[in-house]
Amino acid sequence: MAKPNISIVIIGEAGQGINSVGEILVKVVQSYGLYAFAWTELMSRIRGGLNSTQIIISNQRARAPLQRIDLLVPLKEKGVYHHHEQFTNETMILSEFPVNNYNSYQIPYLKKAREIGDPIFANIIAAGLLIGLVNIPFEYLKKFIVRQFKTKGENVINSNIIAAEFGFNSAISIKKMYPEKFNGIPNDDVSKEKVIDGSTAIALGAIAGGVKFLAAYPMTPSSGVWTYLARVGNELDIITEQAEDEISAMNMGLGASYAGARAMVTTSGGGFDLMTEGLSLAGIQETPIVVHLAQRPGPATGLPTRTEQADLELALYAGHGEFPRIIFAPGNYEQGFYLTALAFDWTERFQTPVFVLTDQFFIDSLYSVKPFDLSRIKISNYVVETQEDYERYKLNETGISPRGIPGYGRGFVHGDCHHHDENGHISEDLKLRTKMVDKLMNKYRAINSELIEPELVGTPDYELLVLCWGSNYEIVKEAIRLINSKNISMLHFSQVYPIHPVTYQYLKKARKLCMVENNATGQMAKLLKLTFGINIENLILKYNGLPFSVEEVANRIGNLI
Amino acid sequence: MAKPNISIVIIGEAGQGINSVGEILVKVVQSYGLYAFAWTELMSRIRGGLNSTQIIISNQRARAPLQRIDLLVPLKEKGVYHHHEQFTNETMILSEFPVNNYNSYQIPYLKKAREIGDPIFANIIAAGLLIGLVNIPFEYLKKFIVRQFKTKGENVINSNIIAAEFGFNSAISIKKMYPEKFNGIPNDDVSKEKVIDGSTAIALGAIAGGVKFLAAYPMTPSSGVWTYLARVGNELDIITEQAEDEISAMNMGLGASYAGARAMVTTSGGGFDLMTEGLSLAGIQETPIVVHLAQRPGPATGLPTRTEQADLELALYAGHGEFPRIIFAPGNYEQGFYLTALAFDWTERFQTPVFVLTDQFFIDSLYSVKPFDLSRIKISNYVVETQEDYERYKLNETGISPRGIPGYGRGFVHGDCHHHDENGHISEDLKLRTKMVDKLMNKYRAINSELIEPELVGTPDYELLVLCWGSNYEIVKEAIRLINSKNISMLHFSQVYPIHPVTYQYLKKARKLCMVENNATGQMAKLLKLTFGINIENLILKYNGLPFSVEEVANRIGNLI
Amino acid sequence: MTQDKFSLKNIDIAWCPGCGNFGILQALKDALTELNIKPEKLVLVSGIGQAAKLPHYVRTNFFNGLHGRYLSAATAIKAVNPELTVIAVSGDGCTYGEGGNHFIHTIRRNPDITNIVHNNMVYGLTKGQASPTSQIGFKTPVQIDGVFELPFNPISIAVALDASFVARTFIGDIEKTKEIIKQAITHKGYALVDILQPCVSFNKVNTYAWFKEHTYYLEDKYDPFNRYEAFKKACEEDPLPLGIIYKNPGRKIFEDNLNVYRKDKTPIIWRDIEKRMSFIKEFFKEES
Amino acid sequence: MTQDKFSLKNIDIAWCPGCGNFGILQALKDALTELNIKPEKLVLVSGIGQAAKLPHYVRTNFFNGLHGRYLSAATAIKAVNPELTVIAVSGDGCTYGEGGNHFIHTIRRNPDITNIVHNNMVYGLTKGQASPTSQIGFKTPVQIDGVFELPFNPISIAVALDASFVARTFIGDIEKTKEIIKQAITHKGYALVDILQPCVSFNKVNTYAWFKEHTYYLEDKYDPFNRYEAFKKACEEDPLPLGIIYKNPGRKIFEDNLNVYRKDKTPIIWRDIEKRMSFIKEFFKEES
Ligand SMILES: Cc1ncc(C[n+]2csc(CCOP(=O)(O)OP(=O)(O)O)c2C)c(N)n1
Ligand SMILES: Cc1ncc(C[n+]2csc(CCOP(=O)(O)OP(=O)(O)O)c2C)c(N)n1
Ligand code: SF4
Ligand code: SF4
Ligand SMILES: [Mg+2]
Ligand SMILES: [Mg+2]
Repeated sequence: MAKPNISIVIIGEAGQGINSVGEILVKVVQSYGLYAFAWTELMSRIRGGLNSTQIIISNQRARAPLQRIDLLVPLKEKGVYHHHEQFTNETMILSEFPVNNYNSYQIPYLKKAREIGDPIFANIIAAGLLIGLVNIPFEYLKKFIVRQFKTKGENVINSNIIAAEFGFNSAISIKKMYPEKFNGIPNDDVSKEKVIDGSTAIALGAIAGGVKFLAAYPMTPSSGVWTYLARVGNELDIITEQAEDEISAMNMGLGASYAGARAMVTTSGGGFDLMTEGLSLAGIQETPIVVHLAQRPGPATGLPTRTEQADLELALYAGHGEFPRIIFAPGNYEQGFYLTALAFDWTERFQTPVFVLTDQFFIDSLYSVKPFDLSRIKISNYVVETQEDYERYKLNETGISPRGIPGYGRGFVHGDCHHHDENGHISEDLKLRTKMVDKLMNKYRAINSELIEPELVGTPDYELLVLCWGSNYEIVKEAIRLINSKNISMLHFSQVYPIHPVTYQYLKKARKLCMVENNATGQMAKLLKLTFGINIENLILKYNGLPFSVEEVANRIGNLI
Repeated sequence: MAKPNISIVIIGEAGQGINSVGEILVKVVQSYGLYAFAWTELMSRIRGGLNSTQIIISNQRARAPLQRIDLLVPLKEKGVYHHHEQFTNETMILSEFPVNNYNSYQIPYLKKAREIGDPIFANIIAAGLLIGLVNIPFEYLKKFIVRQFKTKGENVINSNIIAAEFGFNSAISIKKMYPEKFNGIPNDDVSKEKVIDGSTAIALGAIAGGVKFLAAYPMTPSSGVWTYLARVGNELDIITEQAEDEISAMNMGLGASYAGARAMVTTSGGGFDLMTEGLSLAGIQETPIVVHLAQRPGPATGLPTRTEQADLELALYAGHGEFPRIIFAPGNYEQGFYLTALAFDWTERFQTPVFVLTDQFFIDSLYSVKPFDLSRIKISNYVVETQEDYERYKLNETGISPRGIPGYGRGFVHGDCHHHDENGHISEDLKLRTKMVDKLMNKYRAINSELIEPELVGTPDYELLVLCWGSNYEIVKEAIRLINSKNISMLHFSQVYPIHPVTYQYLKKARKLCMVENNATGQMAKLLKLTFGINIENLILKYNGLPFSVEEVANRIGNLI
Repeated sequence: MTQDKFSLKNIDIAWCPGCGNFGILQALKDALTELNIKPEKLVLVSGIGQAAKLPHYVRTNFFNGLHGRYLSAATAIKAVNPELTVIAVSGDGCTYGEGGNHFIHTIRRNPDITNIVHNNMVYGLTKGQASPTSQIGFKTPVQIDGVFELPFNPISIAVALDASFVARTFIGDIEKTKEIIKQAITHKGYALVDILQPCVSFNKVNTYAWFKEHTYYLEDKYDPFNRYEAFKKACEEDPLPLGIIYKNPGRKIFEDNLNVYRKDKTPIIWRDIEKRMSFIKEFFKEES
Repeated sequence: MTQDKFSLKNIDIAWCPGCGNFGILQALKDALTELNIKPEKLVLVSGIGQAAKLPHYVRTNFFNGLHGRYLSAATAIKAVNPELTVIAVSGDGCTYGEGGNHFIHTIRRNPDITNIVHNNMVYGLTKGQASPTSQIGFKTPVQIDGVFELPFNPISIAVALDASFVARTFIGDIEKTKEIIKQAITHKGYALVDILQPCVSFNKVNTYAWFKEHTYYLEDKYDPFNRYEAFKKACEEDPLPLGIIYKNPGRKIFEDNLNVYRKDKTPIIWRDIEKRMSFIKEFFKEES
């Protein structure tokens, strides 16, 4: 029986270009008209070790890791059995190294690569081989190579093409002995899409949202957003600055924002810890700021290149004192784009910090999206020209005072970190203190009228409701599809704080609730309990640094029914 | 009718020594054999402004602010009406300045002080006056003055005595027109007690708990603990070091602890934000550390010299990633002492951070305590001599591996911030990752077998249960006593995390629940909801920077019945 | 001279009577007035401490941020709107203690801001602990045996960092301080003015008299452009030289280095973002 | 020579083949062996980065802490147990970027520790962003037009801070590096050894060949005790001088300044706390 998709894993050392094979494949496959998805798991090192990329090629939209491996390409001997727990009877290992007890076929990637001139060509050979195995015409790969290496000159292009051809031709002989299980049917709509990674989705969202200033300190997996904005900053009037540390990054962001530039910071857990005092400043000073917090496994340095969803509570409670905040956790790149753009709008509108919470899995995956719908992006101006009697913290019903910026108007703009009077001057008026705290808290009234509903996928007549948030969207959705039960639906939160009250109805209706999270303590389940008083007894947790696979979620959900 | 106590308020500028009047009175009154209590509210400035101290003198133990003012001593004209909302028909203002519409008596503090040689003597005059008004023999004050100024020489002592006498003599004439309402009956037991402030309680707890190293950066109201330890450090083998910032303070603390010194840091909200990455390091490195977090109103600089209880959630969730922690919040100085000592024991025993959560009200109050019972202090050694095959993170059932220190034994001690193997080396073994996370989380099993029960004050047959935590202990207790209803009891948490499971029984039994907290969002109520699924509908909150008064709590509880 | 433009009415200044901070406030307002700076186009940026309250006493815009972090905010404010005059002002503890890393790296960036440091060699607001500039032997409630850490010499470090303008003044001389502040403001690039300021409440050692006795003005012939001579001067500890100790006119400023200002001097806050939509559309037209 | 004492068996070193870090590891282990240091009495303290992984490759105790914060931990380890040899080691980003404030203030404290900085002028582990020591014009994925911030010169700053031992070496010469590390370890007080280290993966400018060409050894007659001469040397940028650039033998170390060690040299970790109970009892006997 033909499978709906094919799962390929390439494994090798850091420095062998494992994830560039993933990128080539996904882009070539997409240009041909099939859906493709890649995600990567890396060690925290520049050379050596063992990294792998999984590529899924499918006739349907594919955006989630699979447990099953159909084809394995080990570019390093120690990689041959590394994934053995994921092998099936049908797994085929396309290896240069001896393979015992599994279906295998011999391909001399490295030998041939060295012949062509550099062991690095092994990855192009692998790409050619795989393109051939999924029956994509060679010209798609060739076109990609020509485009990719056009700045590197003829020689480089030619060597790559030779390598690719070698791989492609090897596919022909393999196909004879390896019955095809996946039959790709190209689709024009797919080839019109665009392959992006998570950093690009967030960066484009920031661009659309009007970012003018980003300050950051390098930290995996958060730096990609910055790299993207640095590259296009000159063209798009965006200042990106490498700060000496995260504290400076945050305080630069707030300075820029105070002065009228839409500003963001991008960081990960440990760096964010250092920003939390600044977050508290943003709260009381009511200075807008977008925080992109890309999660990775902690505590401390933890597993720096892996994935986890364990900083939700950190985002929720970070910074001393009490002030409002908003947390988005996009489930896919479309949500990543629209929510990041919205984050810029909301932080200006509500004058309080807004988070975009992603993770390494979200950031480093690759798949194609339709062109984003720019008509959905609203750019409003929330800055007023000040009059002489301008007061930055004017009290009113909404808690949101008109925001001026220095040098625009005849008034003065006093951004202050103390308890202050309406004008922004230090105050020790304790009656006013209560009013000023209420002012901050009152913002929730306005925020609560705008919340984003969680998304129900599946029948409204569910018995088991599977909850998830952030980057688990596509995985859980696919798992539910796989289980294909008419009693099971998924509810996904892309705004994790504050939570839309309609959630209560969804939760109440379920006979059974279960939460899927990439952490050890069920942080979102706790937040739901706190918000709605509803206990979610079934937690499907994973915290070994890898994302869930579809089968894994499906099985663990299956155990509940 | 004689009142059970008398409430005195002294108000003046920063620099006038307002709180030293409080200190003198409390100490002299206690030496005479009456209970006394003082608390202070200060502006964040060194000179000028308006500060006040309330002193309560009583035949019963007094440790809580009162709304009512019986005697007001304004040492600054603008202070006369500052507390007018707290005046009763019987309030007497003992003022140098004209007073309209209230009972008053003229005392030329400043004029006389200047005559004696320095306006600063005004506060000794006030002390003499008040000592006289509560019928304490002058010799008690004199003795105090002689002791206090013995290093300053005869002249200073004499001038102070002259000032004190002038005040004391003024009392005689006042007493004729001001009918005595408080009749103090001295008690020998009281005079054997010792007046201390909150910093001293915590510092003595740290001393008893074996602190060897403290690093800090100055921050109100947390620095008093450090000042105390700095003063006695030479004698008691304690290193105290001023770090360049709180980040350094925390990382010094961890270095010292790793090397075998019991270590603590002391800070407040904004400084603690900067320590949170280090907290996360302590979590994964399993290095013991005691964090004294003295709360003050935020966000950011907020109201730096006032009080609040808004950093409970910060302590609960600070630091990225997931790791265990313990939070104590002492309700009085006895608890402060024993719990701080215990914090040192538990952080060594469970190898995870332990917090002592106080606040400005707790730190800056003054009252007497009985000598602490040192037989309750347990000093255990949790450090092992290492063997050659020593592994710092040896896996076992409890999650707690024997802890070695460098230079003690033949093994090597590897303190690491990554996901690591049992030996402390960086690891990317993802199966081990799950085990290592479980190891950390398993510590809660041991911790949970030791939790401190919340304290029930009042009848076990309550209908309304009034909950509180930390420094509200004495206030709520006194309010409950004042209401004197047989249906109302108080439940106080001195360990706020993890919460003892017996709490559930207490909560379930109540017909009505109410929580008293010094913050705007009911953080402890949220934590109880999260832990036990029980909603506490009645929140008595205050967040203007001042502690509750007894009457205020009593009235607001009264509104619930 | 009139300072109405920068003076606020009915303010309650939280400083102690006699404090050197008053002189700094005076010198700064005078300098601003004489330079004809528009209050609307000025931003004072400060941290936390007694010194850091200064912006609250001036009629202008301000960003009063966190203890130690004000230079980062100031750099960014200037970067997104170079038309503003940005003056960053705080205490020695805030700048050289908590903020030490930003001090270093701000000098490396060289934004066109003026940095006024009220150097009272003590932590005033927190009641008298040692600051990085406290002298050896200085006793405090927590340095009970006196300071032993080598004092931080902001001048020598700034010279070592090749800062573009480095000056020290003593607020006993408001007039000279004002003159140097004026030069610092007109200087293009990061300008440090470390002002010796007696704290009458917590520093009983480094008083007006002490500073008077332990300082001297650089001779007129002193050449502030020679880095090595400047370093020597900077290292002098007793007496402390006053004046402009070092100037490096060769350094390009941060804002001018930013690519967004290479062709177009319009502050980025005023630029519209219309081209972004076509950028995104184009992006989707390109092949993956 | 044998390094068995400090070598670990069967380890997988995470560095790139050809990286200068290997040489530093070698030089350090050789130095330790030649100095006859006991592995049990040694603690290596590091932060985060490629350089900071070094302690994992040495047979001894280590404290691997946070990015930028290792000097604080090292200072405290030495303070509570001065019998340990403490060597703090990390990268240029960790030490001069994130850790800049601790670098400054550790020099002010002058603990008796050795600070080895792998200076590859780049952020290796995070894949090639500029570090504070990156040269002007250095292009990276985020400094797309090249670095323009003035590079941080650790040597001149350390001299300005009057550090007690300041050296620079180039790991192209392992033997000389080892000799200088030995002197740094035996030196009493904070000793900085900034080691120029090619990063073969992310710094294609400052290669072995580049460093060879752009460095030279100080002449034998060079006098490292003269602070002004040292400052001049420190400021030389091309070629970069190698060797011990500055030594200040006059500085007392942190541990000796700590009152707890004035009379009694026993590390405080070994002192019992019995007298504390009588201290508390006495406290309660004194009148309030
Ligand atoms: C993160 C943080 N740590 C500590 C403090 C407490 N604090 C406020 S002002 C100050 C020191 C001020 O000293 P300095 O900067 O020299 O200013 P001065 O008061 O002497 O003018 C400190 C430590 C704080 N506000 N924030
Ligand atoms: C607080 C924090 N911010 C950022 C990081 C990410 N990070 C890890 S290593 C590194 C830079 C390392 O550069 P360097 O210290 O020069 O060491 P190298 O890798 O070049 O040897 C950074 C930024 C981190 N671990 N922690
Ligand atoms: S405490 Fe010192 S610095 Fe602060 S205002 Fe008073 S005298 Fe000035
Ligand atoms: S990335 Fe650079 S510094 Fe790191 S190991 Fe590789 S070559 Fe060495
Ligand atoms: Mg100061
Ligand atoms: Mg480096």
